[in-house]
Amino acid sequence: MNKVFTDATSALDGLLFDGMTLMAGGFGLCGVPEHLITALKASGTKDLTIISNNAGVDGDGLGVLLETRQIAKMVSSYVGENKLFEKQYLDGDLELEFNPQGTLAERIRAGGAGIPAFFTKTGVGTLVAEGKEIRDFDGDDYVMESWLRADVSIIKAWKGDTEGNLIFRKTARNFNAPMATAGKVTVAEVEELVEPGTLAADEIHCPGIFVQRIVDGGNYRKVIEKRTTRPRP
Amino acid sequence: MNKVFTDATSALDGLLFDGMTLMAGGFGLCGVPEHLITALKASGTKDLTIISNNAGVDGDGLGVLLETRQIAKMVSSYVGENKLFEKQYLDGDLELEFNPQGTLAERIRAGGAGIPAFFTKTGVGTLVAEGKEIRDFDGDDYVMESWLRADVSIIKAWKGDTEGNLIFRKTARNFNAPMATAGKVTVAEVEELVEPGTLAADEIHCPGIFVQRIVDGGNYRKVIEKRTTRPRP
Amino acid sequence: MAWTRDEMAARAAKELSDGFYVNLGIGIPTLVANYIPDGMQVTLHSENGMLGIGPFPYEGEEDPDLINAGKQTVTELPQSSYFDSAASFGMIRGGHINLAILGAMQVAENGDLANWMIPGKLVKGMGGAMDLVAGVQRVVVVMDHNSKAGDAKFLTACDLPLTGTHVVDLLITDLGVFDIDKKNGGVTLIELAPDVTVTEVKERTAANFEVAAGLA
Amino acid sequence: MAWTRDEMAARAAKELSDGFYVNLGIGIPTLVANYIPDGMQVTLHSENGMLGIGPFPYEGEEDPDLINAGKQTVTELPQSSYFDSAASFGMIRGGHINLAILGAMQVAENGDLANWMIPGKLVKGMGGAMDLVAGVQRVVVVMDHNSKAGDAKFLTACDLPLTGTHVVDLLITDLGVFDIDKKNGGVTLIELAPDVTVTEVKERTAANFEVAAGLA
Repeated sequence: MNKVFTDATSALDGLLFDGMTLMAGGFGLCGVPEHLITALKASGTKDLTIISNNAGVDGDGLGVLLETRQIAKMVSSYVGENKLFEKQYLDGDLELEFNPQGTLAERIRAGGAGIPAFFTKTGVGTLVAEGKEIRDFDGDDYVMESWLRADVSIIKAWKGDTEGNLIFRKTARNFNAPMATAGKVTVAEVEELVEPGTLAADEIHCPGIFVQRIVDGGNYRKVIEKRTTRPRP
Repeated sequence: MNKVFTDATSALDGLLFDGMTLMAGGFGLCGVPEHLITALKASGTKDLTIISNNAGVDGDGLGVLLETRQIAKMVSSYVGENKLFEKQYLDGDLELEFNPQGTLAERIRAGGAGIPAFFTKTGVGTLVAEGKEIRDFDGDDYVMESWLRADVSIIKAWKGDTEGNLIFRKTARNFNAPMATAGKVTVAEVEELVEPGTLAADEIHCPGIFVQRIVDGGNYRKVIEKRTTRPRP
Repeated sequence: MAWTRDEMAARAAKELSDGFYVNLGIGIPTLVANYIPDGMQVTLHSENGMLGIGPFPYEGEEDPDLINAGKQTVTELPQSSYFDSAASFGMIRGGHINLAILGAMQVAENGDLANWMIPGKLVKGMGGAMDLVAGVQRVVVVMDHNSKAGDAKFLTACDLPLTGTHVVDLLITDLGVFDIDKKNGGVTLIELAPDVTVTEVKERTAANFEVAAGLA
Repeated sequence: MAWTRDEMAARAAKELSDGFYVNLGIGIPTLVANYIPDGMQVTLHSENGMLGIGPFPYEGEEDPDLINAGKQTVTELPQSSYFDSAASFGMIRGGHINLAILGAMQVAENGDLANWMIPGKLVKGMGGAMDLVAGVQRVVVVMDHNSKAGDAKFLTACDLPLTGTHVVDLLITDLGVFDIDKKNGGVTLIELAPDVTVTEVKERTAANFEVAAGLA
């Protein structure tokens, strides 16, 4: 059972179709699956529903799929960094479903863990709860939210082994780990692909059971969105 | 803000009261908080409701609290290794609530994550679902289960730092990690207590925010319940 | 001649495929690990929080922090990983485990399974069995065809408290193999142990079943 | 004389206690980190998956894998830990964060908060704000008392779409500090910026409030 693919394009081969639902990991531009996004752009697959916390920036991250108008709908919590997104949305070319960030993360986790619905206090009394069931537990109101699952999840990790076991680095873990569990097929790109046994079993963040395909992404650009520094003393 | 206590007895000081609900980590005798259980026994606190996957064995693990009749109720998934448990249960001295193991784990995780209820397929059509709400999602039936929380969680980790950051070892992680999140107060015992910065930030299994008190347990007995081996070749 | 425990385990091993993630129950199902074909990679899952269960340790190398769901000491493999119990059952409930092989007290022709409780006897608990049968992609049961008292265990309906409803896909007993259509109903006897006849199976079975062409 | 942004941040820092786990929003709340008293340990939480946010890195030491929820490059501290976004919001939703300090567009006297959406303008999204106000133990809002156009932002009821209802415990503006009883209702002005009068505050506020003894 070989999970290893030689490049991002072959790693997506046979998985893509118009109108499909994808999850894409990352927070801002941190930990985005940049090579898989490039391959997705090249594939020309369209009418995509993309579940991702953000929509990239102009010309980077998922932003490149806006340029080619491949995205029909975004399910996100914050899309404030993207002018092209703004234009397509205001022109009515792009559908948008906002989720509170924690509700988004939990819906994805629920999709991976076989939980079709759960109750949360987040969003009660706001637009987010409209049309959804509200229920009282122990004197407080909660709103029922449903799971999210995807045809394919594309994620990015730091190190991975050929069995699909993954380790993330620092805050690049973000949505990548839960999204790995919620794709019918999960494709992971990594900065370093190693043999099984190289990663300590106690340090694995995402067990290989969740990863069907893996590719060594090669050179990473790893763009910084907001470079903030302090003066040296 | 000092989280470090010198011994298990002082780590529980002021937290215990008759009739309280405790979570106790471990699976079988693997990863049980042995020093905290000993201190709990010595405290004499009674009418305890204990949420724990198992009830220990005769004379070990939570079994020692059966000897002193401190337990009024167990919430568990499997209690097959304990004759004293059997006797007290059949005599009507002990209440017992069985949960499927995964439902138990998820209820605990939900308690820690602010989810008062969730739906699962586990147990639909069985005794476990009786009296609970059943709901159809996408053509399948699911049962609604509620969160579990505790006055105090007692857990055991391998290494911990003085900030309460924890690392578990191999299958001793089990229920210890989710239970850490679901106690109003969580007390952790560790085999090795280190300074902050010693544990790599990417390798921490349980962030210190979940741990209010920590103690270096000292000598660990770490009893093996079923020693199985194979002949050397 | 009815199948031995090992022969039943060997038959169950034919349900494995390369790359499968599999959970094996206690008893005969555990023996299935001995019959994984050479060159086929199967990763064994343990409910307490491990993927990639290795063989029992050599004497003196037992690690109290490394046990399987049956509480037996085991070992680690290169591909192994550890996780907590909530994550472990997320894998199960979320349908990520390809196959579970379990024992049973009773199986019904609609796929119902009973394997955790006998009323009037002390109940040890269901452990992870209810989660496994509800969540795993395919459930194979391996059990003796009849009880020690000779009673049928494959029934029109279970009379013991259920572990799950409409969950069993395949039943392997010492007499043969039954395919169960748990969604639409219908049971087919698809294999017989050597020298076992359809007539004998019918006599010892309470469930209704068809017989596959070539067996009758 | 109204408080400056830094004076408001310094006032908000008085809500911190030793050992607190705190989430700071973008804008003035971020400045609160500069006013943590010496010797007091406060651990800062970032929604994207970090506890123990350190200061901005030195130039040339920025790490693209290490950012805060505002997407700014930050650094690690000895007590830092990383986790995924689902776990991060488990902390928030589960009530494990002691204090959140946030900005706002509007606050109402019942504790309602609006800070994510202006109808007719492009909406950027609520990010983690709804989760924070619903889940964190105590919510402190820091905002200018009036809009640039001079309109009141502390109201009897918010007219902008809400981020949460009955969520704000304390409101700090450039004019003073209001204690809000979000459970039972009732607002009390408990502090005034230097040379600001109760009369001035009343003129510039739409919400009803009591005035603490000693201020009137």
